[in-house]
Amino acid sequence: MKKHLLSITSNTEIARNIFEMKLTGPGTATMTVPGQFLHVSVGKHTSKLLRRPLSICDVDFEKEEVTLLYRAQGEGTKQLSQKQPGEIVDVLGPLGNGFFLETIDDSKTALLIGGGIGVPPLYYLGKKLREKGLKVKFILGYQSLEDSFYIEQFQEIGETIVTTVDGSFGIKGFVTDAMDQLTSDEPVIYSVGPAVMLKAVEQKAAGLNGFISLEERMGCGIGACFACVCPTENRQSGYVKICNDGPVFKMGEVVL
Amino acid sequence: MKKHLLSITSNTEIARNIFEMKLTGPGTATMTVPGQFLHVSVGKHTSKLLRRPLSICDVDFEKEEVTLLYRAQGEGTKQLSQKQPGEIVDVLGPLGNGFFLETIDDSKTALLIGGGIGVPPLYYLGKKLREKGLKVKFILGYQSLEDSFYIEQFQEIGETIVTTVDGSFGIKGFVTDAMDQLTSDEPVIYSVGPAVMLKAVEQKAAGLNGFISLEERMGCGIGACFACVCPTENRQSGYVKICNDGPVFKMGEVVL
Amino acid sequence: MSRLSVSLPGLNMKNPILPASGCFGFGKEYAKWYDLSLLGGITIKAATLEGRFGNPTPRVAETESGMLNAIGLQNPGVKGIIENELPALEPYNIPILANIAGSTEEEYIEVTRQISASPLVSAVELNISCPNVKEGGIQFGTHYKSAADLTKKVKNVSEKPVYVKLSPNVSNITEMAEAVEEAGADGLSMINTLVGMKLDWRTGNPILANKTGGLSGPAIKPVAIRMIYEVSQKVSLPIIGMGGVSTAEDVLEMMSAGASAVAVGTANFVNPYVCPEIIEKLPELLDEIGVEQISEMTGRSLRQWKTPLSSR
Amino acid sequence: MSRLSVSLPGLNMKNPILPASGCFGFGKEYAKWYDLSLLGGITIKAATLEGRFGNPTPRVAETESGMLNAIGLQNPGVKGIIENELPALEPYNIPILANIAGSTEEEYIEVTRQISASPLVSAVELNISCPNVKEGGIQFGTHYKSAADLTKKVKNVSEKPVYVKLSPNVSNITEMAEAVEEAGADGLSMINTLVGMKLDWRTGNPILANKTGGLSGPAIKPVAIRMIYEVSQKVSLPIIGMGGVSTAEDVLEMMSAGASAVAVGTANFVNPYVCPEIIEKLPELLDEIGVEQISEMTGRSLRQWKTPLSSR
Ligand SMILES: Cc1cc2nc3c(=O)[nH]c(=O)nc-3n(C[C@H](O)[C@H](O)[C@H](O)COP(=O)(O)OP(=O)(O)OC[C@H]3O[C@@H](n4cnc5c(N)ncnc54)[C@H](O)[C@@H]3O)c2cc1C
Ligand SMILES: Cc1cc2nc3c(=O)[nH]c(=O)nc-3n(C[C@H](O)[C@H](O)[C@H](O)COP(=O)(O)OP(=O)(O)OC[C@H]3O[C@@H](n4cnc5c(N)ncnc54)[C@H](O)[C@@H]3O)c2cc1C
Ligand SMILES: Cc1cc2nc3c(=O)[nH]c(=O)nc-3n(C[C@H](O)[C@H](O)[C@H](O)COP(=O)(O)O)c2cc1C
Ligand SMILES: Cc1cc2nc3c(=O)[nH]c(=O)nc-3n(C[C@H](O)[C@H](O)[C@H](O)COP(=O)(O)O)c2cc1C
Ligand code: FES
Ligand code: FES
Repeated sequence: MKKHLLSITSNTEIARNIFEMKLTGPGTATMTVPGQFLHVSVGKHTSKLLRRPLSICDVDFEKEEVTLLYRAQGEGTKQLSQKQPGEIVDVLGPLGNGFFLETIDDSKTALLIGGGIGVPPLYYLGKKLREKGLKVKFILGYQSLEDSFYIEQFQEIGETIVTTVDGSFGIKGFVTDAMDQLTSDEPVIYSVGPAVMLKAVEQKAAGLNGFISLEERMGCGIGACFACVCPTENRQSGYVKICNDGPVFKMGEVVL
Repeated sequence: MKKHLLSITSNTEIARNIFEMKLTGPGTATMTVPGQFLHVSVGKHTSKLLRRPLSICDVDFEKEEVTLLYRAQGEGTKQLSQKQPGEIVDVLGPLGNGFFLETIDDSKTALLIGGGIGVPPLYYLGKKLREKGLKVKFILGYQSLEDSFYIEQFQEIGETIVTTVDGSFGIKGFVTDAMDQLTSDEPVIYSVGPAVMLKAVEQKAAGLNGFISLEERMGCGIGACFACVCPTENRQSGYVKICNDGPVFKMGEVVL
Repeated sequence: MSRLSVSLPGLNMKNPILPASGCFGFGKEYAKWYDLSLLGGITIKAATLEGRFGNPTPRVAETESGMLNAIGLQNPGVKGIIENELPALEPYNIPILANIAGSTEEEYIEVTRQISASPLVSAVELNISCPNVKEGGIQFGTHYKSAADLTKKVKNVSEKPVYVKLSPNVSNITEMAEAVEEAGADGLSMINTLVGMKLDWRTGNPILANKTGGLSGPAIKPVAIRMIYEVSQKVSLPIIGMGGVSTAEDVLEMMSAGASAVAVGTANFVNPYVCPEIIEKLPELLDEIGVEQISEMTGRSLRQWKTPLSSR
Repeated sequence: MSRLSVSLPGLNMKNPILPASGCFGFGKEYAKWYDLSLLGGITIKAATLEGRFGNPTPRVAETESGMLNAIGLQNPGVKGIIENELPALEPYNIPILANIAGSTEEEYIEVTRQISASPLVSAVELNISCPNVKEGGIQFGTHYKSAADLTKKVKNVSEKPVYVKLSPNVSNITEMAEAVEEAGADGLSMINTLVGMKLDWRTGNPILANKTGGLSGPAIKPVAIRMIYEVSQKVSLPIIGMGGVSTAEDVLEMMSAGASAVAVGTANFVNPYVCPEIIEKLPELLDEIGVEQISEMTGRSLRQWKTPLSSR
């Protein structure tokens, strides 16, 4: 856990309000676990003090480059989207537990389900699972064609099914509408997206083995402020901290 | 009076903590009167909300370029000093009354006395007075050699005497220590600097015709907030607003 | 009725935006920047009975996302204002809210009597919350009995509706609001500045000659929103909201909290065009959330609130 | 005595910097980032008698140069803290200030009794100013009789010096400070957060599930400085200052206003290294102004203030 000052190599809009930011610096060498996140400072002089948690989407260790995909929505991410190559971004990380891949049976199919801006960490995860030898399938849900991104990149790793709410691309509907045909081969499920989606995925996938990644508004990002708790029945404390105990949890472990 | 979005053409340190910023844009065409100032925004997203008043130091109408010289001292000017060419700076102006040159007798010698970061407007003023045909002499006071700037530029316009507090350059002492030899030819005096210097200049120049330019912490910069008042005995209201009625006043007009 | 229009006692405004008292002088300076008739109204600078010079300088200091001021109610006195300042505003044909201050009850009453009689004044705003003068001002604003008494007396002489401007420097602003409602106020203005201070770390001296000053700007918006939200649940008076507003989004946030109109102060210094820019932007935002009349925004939070989920 | 050391009742600190309660957990998270023995001390998160889960999420919101929190005193309960959290801090050998909260007088008293008996606790900080719980907390902090009563009772059972943490959400903080001094407090901590709120302008809903929260960060520093300046003139208790401190310059400003030590809260979230970075910078700043001992800074503004001139 460290603070890194990384230099922007590119920061471009790849879909409506969706930006791909590539950052370089030696600190990237530690960013080996998919599902972990960086706690990104909006800038040194800005009135937006809090860092933004953004998932690691990919790391190129040779180039010492980490990729983040983010939606420029609120003020902080909008300010990030205006930064130019060469500017320095102050990040903490990698933070959180990430997806533990060690215990996963290599012969399984992994079904990676992402909604909206939950999609980015699945890219790095998919690559790592492939390296491990698993078959990887993606279900990616977007609002519309215009909001979709990284489809080709995902297709290079595995079969990729896209759903859009308005039907402008792929299957019309939600990610759960694309799950029926796939649950038969009992895959391991990895899902990242809004809480309501995760809940629906958990229901659909009842009985299956899987992991979800949660999000919550954060203060410290490192477990000290208790901003990002989530109730759980399994742990003695009665809660988990998403930043530190998560953001990844076993399906069914936390109360959504 | 307008808001202008000007583009930085250069922003370089020309002496210890002293920066020369050149800004370009059509708005510069209105910046014709020396002694006026621009009310400069530190930036769009910064927590430093208030604009900084900075004097017009020079204007190149062909290039549509205005020059500001400023000391990076507090947080706002430090942030300004980090800006890169191509970045946009939001300025209001030109504001204030400036030095009225119309009524000045061309046959006079003008003695321009500046202290520290009060020096910049004297450059533009000197040029305009020369254009009008006056002989121009400068007395410029700095802390030390390291803090001095623009000496060569001033020398191109007229005789330039430098004082430094530590004696590392020119006459050791204050600007008033260099005034003795010059007051004999009854020049018109223009003086810009800290209040304590202006007071000393007024005393030395008692009986002479002259103008001083004041500074004060400002809110609006346009006469609406009453932050920048200064008592005066000559006006009915009993006060002047430095941003709007000034920053230039006749010597003796305001209570320093 | 146009989409942005709001109607408060004495103030029929074509949009809910008016500059806050003390941040817009008497209007003439900003008239050089844009056409003031674009505004919903104007709050003019505090009037006292005699002219006042105010506090020594420095009178302003910068703080993170805010500023401190200790102007000290400088103004030419109520007569000067009526004779020399108000007439210049007539051509714009917008409601004028006259801010009133004083050191004693008598002074407040006399100023109200005179200024409320001006046909150019649409309503008065009783400033019992100025933190920058030794006498009067905030001392009325932090004790609810004095606030209520003063309100009653001012109401008695005022020919126009009376808005009481509340101080945030109190343990219980709702109590204060209820007291002045009970005393007959026609509306509330809230909030005035928080008392603050800044020292030069090098010398240890205060930046402001007056030592303390009033904190304004975006830094205080959360306090303003909370107070408006709380007060609007307990009183039925219309509220002119203010405190840190600098965008059209802030205006809708403040109206949602319970404000019927919104005053913009410090933001005028940051951007002299801020008021017309906000007014221009409002319809766009209303479209985005599918609201027809801006007046529907008032108190929306109270009417329909539920626990929000953080949503992607 | 080293140049940065300060000495307050129960707290012999090698420098005046300690993290503020609630912003540093129980220390172990930040121990992964740097050696905690660099700190002057640590204020741990509020302890209540039983463990509490706190408020629903979202618990934080961002504001201009500040943030709102409504954690709601989540903690494992005083026993859990004594058994599981405090021992981990022993190796750092720095003073621990234990923050104490409760819903009733009895709870405060019992928590104090238990935690002040721990040899690892150097002093207790009576949190009568938490704005985020329905019962206790701020209700003691806005009525000076209840504050004084509680202080007296807590003092009776405490084996360690008692600092009372004051709320800024009051009309008269000096009155409050005088009341708790009279009641036997050994020191003051100030300020806790200002009550604030933020709404989503699109929906009108509060961002925080708890609706209101406590405003902290640089936005509130001017309020903190003013209150410390005022209180330090009227009471002779040492003050642990806090509220928006994020740089070494801020520390010296706050000490000049009257603080004897300075706690850093929100800034830890912005930069986890902020405390050691401040500590490292302090001697440099003292050199710049020619001050030998940092303890000389305390109350400097009061001792030597004169009207400052704006100076180039
Ligand atoms: C572990 C984790 C990983 C994430 N990975 C990504 C990613 O790869 N790409 C991406 O675009 N987004 C991701 N998010 C969501 C992202 O953090 C928010 O969209 C972002 O913080 C919003 O900032 P803003 O400036 O746009 O919004 P603002 O409204 O200006 O934010 C105000 C405050 O609220 C917080 N906030 C607002 N919305 C959210 C949210 N949905 N989740 C958490 N905090 C929020 C902000 O961090 C900030 O503190 C992730 C969130 C978490 C918790
Ligand atoms: C009419 C006029 C013309 C000026 N021209 C120049 C110039 O050409 N070059 C130059 O370097 N400086 C000039 N100054 C002074 C310059 O405005 C201040 O040095 C600058 O505002 C300080 O900002 P900061 O960010 O460094 O300091 P900070 O301490 O961060 O400033 C905090 C606040 O105080 C104000 N402030 C601080 N010091 C001064 C001061 N001395 N005068 C006025 N406001 C102050 C700032 O504007 C800001 O609002 C001029 C001042 C005036 C009034
Ligand atoms: C420079 C200045 C002068 C002010 N003068 C007055 C005044 O004369 N009367 C008054 O009621 N409020 C006065 N105020 C308070 C504002 O009207 C407003 O209530 C406060 O600034 C909060 O709004 P803002 O954050 O938008 O500035 C003044 C504020 C500032 C910044
Ligand atoms: C997330 C968070 C949690 C807090 N929890 C507590 C607490 O448990 N007890 C307490 O006395 N103060 C608590 N505070 C208040 C801080 O200790 C401090 O008084 C306040 O935040 C002002 O300092 P700052 O601006 O440096 O953050 C909390 C503040 C924050 C931001
Ligand atoms: S964000 Fe602070 S504990 Fe998770
Ligand atoms: S700065 Fe506002 S009146 Fe001069």
